[in-house]
Amino acid sequence: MTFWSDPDGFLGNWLIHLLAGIGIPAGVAQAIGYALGAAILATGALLFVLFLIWLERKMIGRVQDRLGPNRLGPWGIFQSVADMLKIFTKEYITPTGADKVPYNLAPILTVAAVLMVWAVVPLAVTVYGVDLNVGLLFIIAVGSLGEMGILMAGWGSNNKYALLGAFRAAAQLLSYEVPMVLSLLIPVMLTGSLSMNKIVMQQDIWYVLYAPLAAFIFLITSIAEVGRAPFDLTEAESELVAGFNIEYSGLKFGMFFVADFLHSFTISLLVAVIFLGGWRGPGAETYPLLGFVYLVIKTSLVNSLIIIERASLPRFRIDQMMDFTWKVLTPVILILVALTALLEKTMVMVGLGAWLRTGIMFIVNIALLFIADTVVRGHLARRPRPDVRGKERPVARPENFFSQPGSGA
Amino acid sequence: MIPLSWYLIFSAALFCIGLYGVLSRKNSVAILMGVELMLNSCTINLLAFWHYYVQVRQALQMSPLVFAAIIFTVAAAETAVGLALIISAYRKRQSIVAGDLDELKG
Amino acid sequence: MTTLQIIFLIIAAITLVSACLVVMTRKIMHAALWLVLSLMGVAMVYATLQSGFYAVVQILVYIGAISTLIIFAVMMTRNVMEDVGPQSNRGWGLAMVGSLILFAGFSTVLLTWDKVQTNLLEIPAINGENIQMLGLALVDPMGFLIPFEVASVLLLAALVAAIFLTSDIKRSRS
Amino acid sequence: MNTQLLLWLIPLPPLLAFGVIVLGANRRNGLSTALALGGVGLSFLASMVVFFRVIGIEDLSEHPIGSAVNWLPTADTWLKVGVQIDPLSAVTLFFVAWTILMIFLYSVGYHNFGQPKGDHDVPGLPPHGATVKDGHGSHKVMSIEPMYARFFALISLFAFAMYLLVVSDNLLTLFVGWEIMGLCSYLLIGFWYAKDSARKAAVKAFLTTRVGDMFMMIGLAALYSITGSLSYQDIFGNEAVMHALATTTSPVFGLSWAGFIGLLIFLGVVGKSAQFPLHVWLPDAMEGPTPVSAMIHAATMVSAGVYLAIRSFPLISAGWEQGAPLTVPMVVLTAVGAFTALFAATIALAQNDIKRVLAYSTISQLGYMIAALGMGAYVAATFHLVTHAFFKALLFLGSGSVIHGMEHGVLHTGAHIDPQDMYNMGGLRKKMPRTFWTFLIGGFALSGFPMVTAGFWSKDEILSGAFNGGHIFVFVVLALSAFLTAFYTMRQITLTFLGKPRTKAAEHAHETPWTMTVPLMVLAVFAVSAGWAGIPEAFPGLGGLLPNWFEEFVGSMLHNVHGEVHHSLVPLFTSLVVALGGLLLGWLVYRSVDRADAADPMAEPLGLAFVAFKKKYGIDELYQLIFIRPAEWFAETFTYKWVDKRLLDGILHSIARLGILLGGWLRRSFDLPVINGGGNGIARGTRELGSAMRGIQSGRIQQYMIAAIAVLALIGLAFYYLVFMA
Repeated sequence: MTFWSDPDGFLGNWLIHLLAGIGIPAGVAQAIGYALGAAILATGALLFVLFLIWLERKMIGRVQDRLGPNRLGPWGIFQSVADMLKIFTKEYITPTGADKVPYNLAPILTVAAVLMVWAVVPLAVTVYGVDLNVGLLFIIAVGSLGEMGILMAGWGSNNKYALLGAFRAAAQLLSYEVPMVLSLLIPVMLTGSLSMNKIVMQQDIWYVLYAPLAAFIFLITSIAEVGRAPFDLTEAESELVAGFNIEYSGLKFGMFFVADFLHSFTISLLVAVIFLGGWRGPGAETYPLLGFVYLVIKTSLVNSLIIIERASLPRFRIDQMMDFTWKVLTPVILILVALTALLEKTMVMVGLGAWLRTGIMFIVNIALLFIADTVVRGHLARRPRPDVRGKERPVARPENFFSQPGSGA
Repeated sequence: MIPLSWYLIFSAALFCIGLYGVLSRKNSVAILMGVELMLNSCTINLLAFWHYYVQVRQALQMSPLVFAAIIFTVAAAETAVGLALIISAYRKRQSIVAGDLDELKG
Repeated sequence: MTTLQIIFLIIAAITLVSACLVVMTRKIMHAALWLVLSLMGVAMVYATLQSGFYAVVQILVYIGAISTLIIFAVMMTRNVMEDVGPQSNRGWGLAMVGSLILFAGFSTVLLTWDKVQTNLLEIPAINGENIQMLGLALVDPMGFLIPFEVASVLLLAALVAAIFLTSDIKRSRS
Repeated sequence: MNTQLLLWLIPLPPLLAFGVIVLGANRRNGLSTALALGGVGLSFLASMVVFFRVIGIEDLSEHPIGSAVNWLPTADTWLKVGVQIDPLSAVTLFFVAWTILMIFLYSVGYHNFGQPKGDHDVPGLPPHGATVKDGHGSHKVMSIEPMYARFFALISLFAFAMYLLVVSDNLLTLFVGWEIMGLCSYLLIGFWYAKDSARKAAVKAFLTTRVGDMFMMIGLAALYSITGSLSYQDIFGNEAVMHALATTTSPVFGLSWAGFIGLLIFLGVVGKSAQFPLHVWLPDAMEGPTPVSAMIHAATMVSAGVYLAIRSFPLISAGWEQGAPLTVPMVVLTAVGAFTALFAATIALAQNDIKRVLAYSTISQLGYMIAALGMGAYVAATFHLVTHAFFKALLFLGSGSVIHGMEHGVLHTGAHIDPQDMYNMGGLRKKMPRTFWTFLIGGFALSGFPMVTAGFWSKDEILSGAFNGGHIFVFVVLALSAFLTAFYTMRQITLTFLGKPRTKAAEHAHETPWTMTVPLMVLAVFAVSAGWAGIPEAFPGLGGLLPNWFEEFVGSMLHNVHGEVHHSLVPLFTSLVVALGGLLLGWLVYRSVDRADAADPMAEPLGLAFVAFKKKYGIDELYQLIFIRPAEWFAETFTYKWVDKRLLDGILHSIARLGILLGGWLRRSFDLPVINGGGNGIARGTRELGSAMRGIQSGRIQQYMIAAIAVLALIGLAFYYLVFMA
């Protein structure tokens, strides 16, 4: 069991032996080992956020045809470190009448919610926090903890706008949780278990090929869960002045900011694990770290997709957003789940090959997407749009022969 | 290695605290919280006995688990309807103090 | 006293204290938050009982949905965020005495009842919580299909009721 | 038509006439007259045919012709009812038929048939004349009787009753006829029911006859209960039955049953024929129209009584042989008859009303017949019955035409005098010659003018019967009453016809029309010729000329009593003296009366006696005192005031008061406190319980929960204790 074949186990044993050596009983050492592992994972993730912030600002700059931060350090890589230091030194201002407990607890809870997801994600064939057989469910449960944090923030800061922001955020998160959970049903159906490792193990054929529509919907709903880009109504500057984290300043605001970026990276990680096969790749089983590299690549791909999507799409209106989830996403995903369950069973009974089934399901998903699109488009067209155009005002035109209507081309 | 009685006593304590909450709190929502606690204590009991039976019978026991699932759904449904009632009562009466909502008085 | 017992006691202590606070605190919002903590404690107790699935479901259902709902309700039904006056009604003394008596009764019975004293040991995973089997049991007509369907109908009814009760905007207009 | 069928048919026509008149023709006088006369005429013809067929038969009394019909089922046998004709009923039928016919004819004229309707005639009052305007001014004329048809209906019913009585072969139908006659007498006496006196007289007549009928009924009942039948053949014709009746003694006064029943029946006769104790009704019966008085006092009613007495003679004389001492009933009959004869004769002396004189004379003549029967002079009594019917009917109709003439005069002069009072008359001989001569014949027949009139022969028979029978005292009494009869008859004739008219109305009296005087003449003929049928052989001179047909024809009825009758001249001589003396004296005394308001010449010689006679011995007042006033008192005060008002009402009122008291007490003691109280109590109790329990439902949910927990704890404790400890 060398470091390369089972880095996690190797390190673990090494640590335990070390502690045993200095007289700590095995149980305690085991506990310390677990704690140490958790600490490493958590801090690693948090520090990684700095790189994410930088990456995002660079890409958005590129999208907006500008350079992005490039002053501090080569290509501005120290910009985010500078921001971090700035935030550390900022003064904590707590609004009067703020509800101490929820006000202070909120940022902690939000970050904790995001970090807890990492516990379950299988980074490599042997490197994973814990192999819960209800891993996927754990992720969703932890997601709901995040909402709790937002609610506490909104409530604790004793500010009407914060409260409204919290309400909107909670409503959005709750609503989008439904399609997200349903979309996760399909991989669960295919793998037959909720445990993340099993899902990854099962993905000989990436599930994205099997159920592209489910993956797409999962992506959309996850972005909504985060509250990013098109769905970032919670801290929409133009309307609610940064939403629920108005009253926060200093590191608490930093925490929210970190949570935000980390969460976006986490969901891309989830997408990669569940739909893109996680660390699956050639040679991944033998060299766990190689699996880790595959995972990072896939995650960064999805992450960049999210960042580009954030830079390019305008913001939803609150009712459009709600309608979108309840009237479009939920029905589609319900139909999809039913369809896949039905077809999967029949095809297995018929005894088709894995690839054939994947192809068929791919086509079915695309067809369903197309149908849903046409239906929604038709419905929108038929919606009575209030005619807000004013009276036909004469357009200033030169009076000459050619400008007469009907004579020109 | 935790004796079953601990779990039962723990759930009994939780139940009594919930009960006290229900009986004494003025705010209707607090009453609902009390109810939540009591329901949870039941589920604890249930799972404790589930664990006990699996240990004793060395066989798979599904019914307690299904029962627990149903308790969860019932709790969710109950809270939803309860809160809806409280909110509509609040809209009508501008107060959700249990004592005030006593129109059914004899 | 094994570590598991110690952990259980700690969790129990946390849960019971937070439950007491849920019941005692004057501010309703704090009560809600303490409720979340106590539910978290209960989830941990499930974990000690080796029913991981229900621990997670507890978190998902209770904390994720129900507590949120309660907090929503608390926020909507508080006029100008003021928590004045004692939060427990006149009959709290009697209630206290009643619940204490009840608890005394329970504990005497449970302590004296010999059958209950056995220790709960580690149960092998195959007999334990088998989500697969649980799923099958839920939808197996010979098993628990009917209660499952009834529960779903109950949820639907609750959904419709809640929407109907609180959506007085449309009704008032019609 | 054999005799039996004819017999059945005799009573029928008057009944039919009555029915048709009442139901159909009571407004058309002409039709009702025709019907009544037709009905009576038919029965008259039938009875004449039957009479002339029967008189030829020898042994009629042993085998009377008749037939009977089953009428009432009495257990296994039937009560037979039928008709029968024997010598007694044949003779009675003869004179009844004639007198009824004559009365019907007479009443047509009497009620002024054909005259105009009265000006202000009211039904129920006698007609008061009508004013007729013709050539020379208006003058009053007699007006027709307003209830003309009703009168004829009633007398037809009367005729039917008489015929039924005569023709019937048993005592029951006799009694039926008897009662119908009683009814008709009541209706006819009270014909002018608007007159108060008429009404009273009718009631009086009915009630007094009722008294007699009641005893008679008892007699019939006794007879029927003993013999088991009522028909004449079974009783009178049957030796064994008669012997049994005669020998068995009845519980009353030791009389034999025959005697006792005979007496009871005789009491009925006394009532009907107005003998002494029950005679009061007859004079008052004059209130009715004259033809009715004639019918009642001459032809039918009274003679019916005597007919019954004669019919039941075998009962009365059961065990009596010719010449043997009289049986007790016979003694009673003789006493009552003789006394009534004298008594009525004396009263007749002092009467001024022409009809009342005749009424009392009828009573005395009936007394004669009863006395004769009482002494065993069976044939004499029957003979006198027949002759008396003729001349008394004649006298009554004569007095009717006199009154009719006087009313004519009253109408003419407009004077307000009583047309019936003899003192207002006088000198009518010239005004009403036909009436005068017929009335004279009748009067002489009544007083027994020797040789010529029938009355003489029959009265003489009775006197000789009395004398020969050895009843000297009775003979003397009868002779004295014969003298008095002759005297008051002559008084009546002289006062009304002889002398000068004492009032203006008498001057204007007018002869009655032919319809009224023809019956008088026919009756006058009979009043003379009837006597020749019964001239006794032993009569010096005329004895052998005509066979004494009546003697053997009616005598045959007494087939069991054949004592020979020795004849002596003394009764003959006395009757001559008595008759002629009475007449002469009467004429002498009353010749000089010339003023209407003159005192009666006999007043001061008789003095107090005359007053007694005038007041009719005060019998009416006596009865009034003895019977009527106590009865009224009994009815008015005793039953009404005491029993009804105080006793019964008292009882009822006290019961009512008691009831109210009880009700009030019950209400106070039981109803209010217990029931109301109870009810309210329950209501209050529930309300209090409800308000008490209200507290529980305080509306606060937590309170409910606490309660629940408490209960749970208790039950848990109890359960724990029970299950674990026990």
